Amino acid sequence: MLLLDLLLMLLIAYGFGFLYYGLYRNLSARVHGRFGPSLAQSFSDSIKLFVKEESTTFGWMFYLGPVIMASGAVLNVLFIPFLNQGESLQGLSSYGNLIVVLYLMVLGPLGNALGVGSSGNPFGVMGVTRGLTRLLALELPFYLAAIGVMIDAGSADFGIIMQAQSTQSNMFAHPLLFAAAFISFLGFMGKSPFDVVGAPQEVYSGPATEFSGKFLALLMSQSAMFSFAKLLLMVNLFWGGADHLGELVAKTFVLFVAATFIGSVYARFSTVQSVEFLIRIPTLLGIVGLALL
Amino acid sequence: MDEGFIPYQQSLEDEEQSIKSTQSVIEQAIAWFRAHSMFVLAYGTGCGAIEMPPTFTSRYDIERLGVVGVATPRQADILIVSGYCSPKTLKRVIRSYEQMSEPKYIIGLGSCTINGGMYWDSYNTIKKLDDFLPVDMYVNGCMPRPEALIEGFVKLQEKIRANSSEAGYIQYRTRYAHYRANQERLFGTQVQPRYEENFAGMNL
Amino acid sequence: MMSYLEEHYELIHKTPRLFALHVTREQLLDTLHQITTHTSFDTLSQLTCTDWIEEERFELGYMLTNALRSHNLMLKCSIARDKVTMPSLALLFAQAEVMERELHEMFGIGFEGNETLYDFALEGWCDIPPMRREFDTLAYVNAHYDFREGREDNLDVKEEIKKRKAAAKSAKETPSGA
Amino acid sequence: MFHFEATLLAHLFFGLSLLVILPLLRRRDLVLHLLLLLSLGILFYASSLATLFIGWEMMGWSSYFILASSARVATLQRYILFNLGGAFALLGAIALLYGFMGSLEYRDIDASLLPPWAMNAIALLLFVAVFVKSGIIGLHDWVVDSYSEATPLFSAILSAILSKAGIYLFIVMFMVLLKEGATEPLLFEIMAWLGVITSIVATFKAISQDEMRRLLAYSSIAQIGYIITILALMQGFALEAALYHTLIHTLIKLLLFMNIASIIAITQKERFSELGGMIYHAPVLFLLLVIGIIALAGMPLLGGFNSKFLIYTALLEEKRALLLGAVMFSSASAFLYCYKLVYGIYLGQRPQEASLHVSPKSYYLPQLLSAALLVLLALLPSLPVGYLSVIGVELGFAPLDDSNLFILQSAFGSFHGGALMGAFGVAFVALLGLLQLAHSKAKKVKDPLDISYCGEVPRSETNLHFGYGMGYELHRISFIAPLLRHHSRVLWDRLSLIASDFSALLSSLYSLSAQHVTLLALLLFTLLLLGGQ
Amino acid sequence: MERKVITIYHGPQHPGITGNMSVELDLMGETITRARTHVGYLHRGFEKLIERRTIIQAFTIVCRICVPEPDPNEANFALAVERLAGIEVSERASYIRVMVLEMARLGAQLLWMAGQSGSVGLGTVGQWSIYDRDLILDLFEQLTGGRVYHMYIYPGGVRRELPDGFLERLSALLDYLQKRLDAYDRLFFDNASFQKRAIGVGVVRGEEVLRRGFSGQVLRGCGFARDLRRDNPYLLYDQLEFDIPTQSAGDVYARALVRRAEMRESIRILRQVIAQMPEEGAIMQKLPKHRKFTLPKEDTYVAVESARGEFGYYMAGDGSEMIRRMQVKGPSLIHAFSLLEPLLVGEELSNVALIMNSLGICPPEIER
Repeated sequence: MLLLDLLLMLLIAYGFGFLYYGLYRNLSARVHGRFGPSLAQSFSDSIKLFVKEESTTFGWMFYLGPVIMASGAVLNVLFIPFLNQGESLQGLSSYGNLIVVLYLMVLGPLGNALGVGSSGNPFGVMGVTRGLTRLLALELPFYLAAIGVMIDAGSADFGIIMQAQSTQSNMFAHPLLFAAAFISFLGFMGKSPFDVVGAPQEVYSGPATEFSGKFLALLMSQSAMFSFAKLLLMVNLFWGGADHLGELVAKTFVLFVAATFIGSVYARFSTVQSVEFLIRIPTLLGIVGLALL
Repeated sequence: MDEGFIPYQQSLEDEEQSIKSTQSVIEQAIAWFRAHSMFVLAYGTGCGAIEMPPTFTSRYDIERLGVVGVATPRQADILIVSGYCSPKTLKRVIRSYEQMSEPKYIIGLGSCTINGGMYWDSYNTIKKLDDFLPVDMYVNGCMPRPEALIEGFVKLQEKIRANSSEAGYIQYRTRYAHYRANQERLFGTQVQPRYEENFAGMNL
Repeated sequence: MMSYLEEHYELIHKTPRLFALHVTREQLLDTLHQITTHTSFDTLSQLTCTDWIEEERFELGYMLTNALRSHNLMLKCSIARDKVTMPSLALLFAQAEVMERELHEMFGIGFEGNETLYDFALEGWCDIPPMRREFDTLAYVNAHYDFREGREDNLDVKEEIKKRKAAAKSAKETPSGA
Repeated sequence: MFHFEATLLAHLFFGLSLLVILPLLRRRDLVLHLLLLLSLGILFYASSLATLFIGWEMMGWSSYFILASSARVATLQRYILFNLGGAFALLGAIALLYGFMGSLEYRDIDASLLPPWAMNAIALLLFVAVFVKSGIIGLHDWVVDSYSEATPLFSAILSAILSKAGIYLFIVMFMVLLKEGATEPLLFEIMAWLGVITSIVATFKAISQDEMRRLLAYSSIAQIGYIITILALMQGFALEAALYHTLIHTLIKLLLFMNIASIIAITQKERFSELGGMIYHAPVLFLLLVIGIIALAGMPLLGGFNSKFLIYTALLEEKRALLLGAVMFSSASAFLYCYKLVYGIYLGQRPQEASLHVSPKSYYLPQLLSAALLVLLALLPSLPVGYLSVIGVELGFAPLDDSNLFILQSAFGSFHGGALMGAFGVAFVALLGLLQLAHSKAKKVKDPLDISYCGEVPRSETNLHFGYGMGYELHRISFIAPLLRHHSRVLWDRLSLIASDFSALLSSLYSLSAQHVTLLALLLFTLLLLGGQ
Repeated sequence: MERKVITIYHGPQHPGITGNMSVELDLMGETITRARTHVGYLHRGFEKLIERRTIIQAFTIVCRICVPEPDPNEANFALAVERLAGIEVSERASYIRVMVLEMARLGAQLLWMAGQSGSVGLGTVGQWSIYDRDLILDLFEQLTGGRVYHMYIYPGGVRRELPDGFLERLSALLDYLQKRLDAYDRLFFDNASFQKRAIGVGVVRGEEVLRRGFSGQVLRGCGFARDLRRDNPYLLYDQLEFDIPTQSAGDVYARALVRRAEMRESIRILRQVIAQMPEEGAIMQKLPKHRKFTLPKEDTYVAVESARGEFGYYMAGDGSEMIRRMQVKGPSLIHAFSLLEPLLVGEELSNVALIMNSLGICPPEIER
């Protein structure tokens, strides 16, 4: 039963991940004043990459990098409950908690970074370095917000955190913490202005520079699932989770659309600028939010 | 389709129907996905690069066909050689092409890739791209309009769905000696690393 | 500004805003120095070279312009085609470095004192410098590149014109005959 | 001698310090190492302050002599000066205690009798001793220098074991002997923040290092910073978190330093800018290092996460939100140096002239052992909790729950190590299988220079190794750049200048004329007389 | 061996490069310690080809020297030939030329905007501005038959009469663009994130800049109001009213603001052209027959202000129907070497594309 539940969760994350990715391309195309590709375009892309006839590798670590990355994303999906009640779609959330998930979010990228590094391509490593440098500032506001939420709920357990919001969601109870977390969340989603990691005009393609064929397909699939996991995390922490699948879709969709639109009207900050910005404004918001707790 | 430079394409189109019937369902599905998701490495070798932005942006919006620009050759399926190639550029183009993963296709954009075009008597541009690289689709004109480029993509889609054994990358593999000889003749001592040597073909 | 030039040099007025004067290779640096200090022509904007093969000389043109960008003065300096070195202006004008590098590659002119005379646009070129008149680009093309054979319906333009004229003539003749 | 209520604690620390015999693998300075082991035994099992001090001093001196074989004179001086300073502070604290208690025996000490000012003074002196030994920022110079100049094996000992002596001292003093003392809470508050500031600053300094062992030295300082922070909470679960982290940190640092020792043995190089691309030459070492850095980064799936989790939940339980935020910030920044370590050595481009030697096989044993333990701890995170809990009970704290070895419990939630490992394992295998079954064939690039390089072809002498540059951009970030400068080095240099000026002044006493000496003596005598009355 | 500095190439096959060229960068971290420009990927030997062509043959290829803005080449070519051959151009033809040049300038600025915004990852601006540029290209197509290459400004005048209602359509387009420019202000020029990226980056300043031969927005961005249309007027620019916008900061943002103002000035000039253009008049002088169209043995130099700076032609005739020597000097030659190389040192890698776009470096005119 649990196994079926887990598979269902993965399926939902995969499906909605790609749907949202398609939506993202479509919505930003509308902002650009054009039609954009079909909703399933990203899915077609990933299938096409899976069936490329060859994929270049630089050795076993390069091969394993995307696998670790994707495993990290799978774990993320499994350890975040989809719903705030009932037995189904809870996944392995009872075996972990928020702190575990916060760390799991970094596991995949670090694993992939090993693969990137083994290719010997300087652009890839520069992308990774940018990512890790940005990360140190990106996580701080998010951590502060998560700490506030945990202290407020008295637990790091997702179930309890969501229950604590049954009367008032954290977004309204702690608006400053939400603001801090939301700005970080934009960065986690790789949206402008915090999209410095794979900036094609600067570091070619960043960490993805050398990945081709099935590796790229795996990376694409995991990033779709991963972004769904991030949406879930935000919904669970600040919007009280969802009672049923419909509500979940609605909430994640709103969050996603907000991130997309914000992303399409900002220029990219350089690494230094993003770090400085994130340390100043959202971190201050987070600290004040914690002080008001 | 009676105009322009198309004999090679025409011959392919004739074969298309017969090939299609021999494909299995899975092969057809794979070919469909390949045809509807094309990652393009737009190498701005020459003037053709100027019509690329309109093609990819809101006026002509080629993303409707599933065509997306990517940054690195590793991720790309289609290489657009947009215009005349000097030998210096051609080396980089060949390098980029060899780094792409199969199946890979080349679109030669502009008359210069076909026969040297305006620069037929220039000492520093090549006259025939398909001597050095297997071109799957030529789009002629100087400049080819975005519509022509889109037409080229549509034709290429048909060609990809036909899954022909005449496809450029197969040609390049099987007739590598021929292409390599042409490249060496042009580049003299300053040759690129050998494609065959770079890929030992080891399966992990 | 003009008066100084008029006094000291044989100034050629090409247009109201474009002047030229001839200098020898030896005078060049000195003249440039004088002009840049005494007049407002203090910017090198272009370095040209024309190959007068029948007169066995290259004519180098140092295009100077003033800070207002309103007037241009060209210093022309002829050098023998076989003895092809010039003093470099890289110390006088930073931008001269790359211009000289280009002329070095295109004409094979050496510039004494310029350290950057390596490949500019061409990579590993070992033929005659291409902008010299004796370099025949068509011959080079024929030797190094293959042309695509024309289409089957490709028509020789001259033949076709002749044919059409003949056809028109005969058409003119036929109705008169009929 | 064993009449002491914290025997289990001593067992734990002495058990760890048995690793001192590591260098027996290389049979170098055998006697000194045994002496060091002896001194640690004396220190940990002491039952009187006098024995404790003797152990403390012996430890300092024996490690000084071991260090003397490889380090520069300046480093040695720095080492001995800082350690002497710490020892004097300890001596001062002991003397004060003796003054009030009249005995040096542990059992005679009753901290509740101490007046607050004395207690605070003792606490301050002890803090100095602890901070010097753990290299709190400002007092850390000797740590970095000595770690990087010791023999590779001794660096491992320094980091894995000797750095823990300060922690032991703190626990014994504040949680056992002076538990009843009325120490000003503000002192502990300051200590907590000092710990976390240390860890943040040391983390950034670690990122900007080019030398492997300096990076790890700063990393050690940062990790011990967490321990100091968490100990300052003076709570049972905090103690257990700290002990757990001590344990894990010992394992990790042993693994990492031994790994680096192997690399140094193979390449004779110590800098990231000179290393690179070792992965295909030494894949086993690479995997071991990866286990080490994943644990060091505190990722789930390896033991490092367990202690981090305990630290975080302990801080959460105390509602120390900002402190926790700072700890997590430092911990997130650590990813960068973790990656730099593995990239700089094993990934990226191989240097051109690489003459490689063979690594001593014996170096693998401790690495394999620690790696295995780290994996085991990840699977069974509650394994040491029982023991740590007993220590906690011994020191008068509430026991922890270790009913299920797979689950690490805390007041703020729990996690199941087996489930994490299992889920990851299944996902990993499934995805790997998927990748293997994919239609697409993996083609290995034969020439390592066949990289996407904007269409250009890198030459074999082109440097593509980003080992030095990684983290260089931190210098541009306005609030990190000041942290990377050598403030403390400047401070101590200036102090030493002042000291030498002062001693020059004193030395002039000897060259004074007879009248002046008489005059001074008279003055002193008068002062003494006045003071006596 | 110490390996602190890594070497990477920024181009030729790189999304952050302006055209087919490359910059070899030595990086310490992401800080550039040395930059070297490499060109030649686009060398076609134009000057050689023109030596083998008659004037009408050469006319068809000169526009191809610069792709984003081909018309200054045609204008230069025509002006030089006219000066050497002593041809006067009618007023109406001159107005049409000015119109074409300003439309081309507007198009080039819109294209620049796409590049500049793309270099900071603000793709939306590029999507919009390329669309708007396409509307200009549509008008060009009506006028000349070509979208990109127009081959329209021929020695002696222009090649074709204006189509019916062209000026009305142009005027309507200008109204539309005027509105769009406000939208670009909001999304791009006044966007705080772009300002943050652009202010203080790639600073060119000091009296020295005049001597080093810079032109265009580089000069105007650091306070020197130099514009050949005003300083050394050609065509009818001395009869038209327009301002030369300047900024003093000399950084990327200053150059962007200069371009923003220039787009408005172009619209202003175009409106004047529409209003003042004579209704009637010849557009083409009578020229000698193709094979008889010879140039005397003389030389001259003409220059026009392109969207990126001074674009000059040196032309020498030798009495035959071929041109003896035509040497092209685009603004990018100096900007890409003696300006860009030192300017990049000390900058971050992220700013390379930003600075290159801001200097408007266009490789085809560097190497021809």
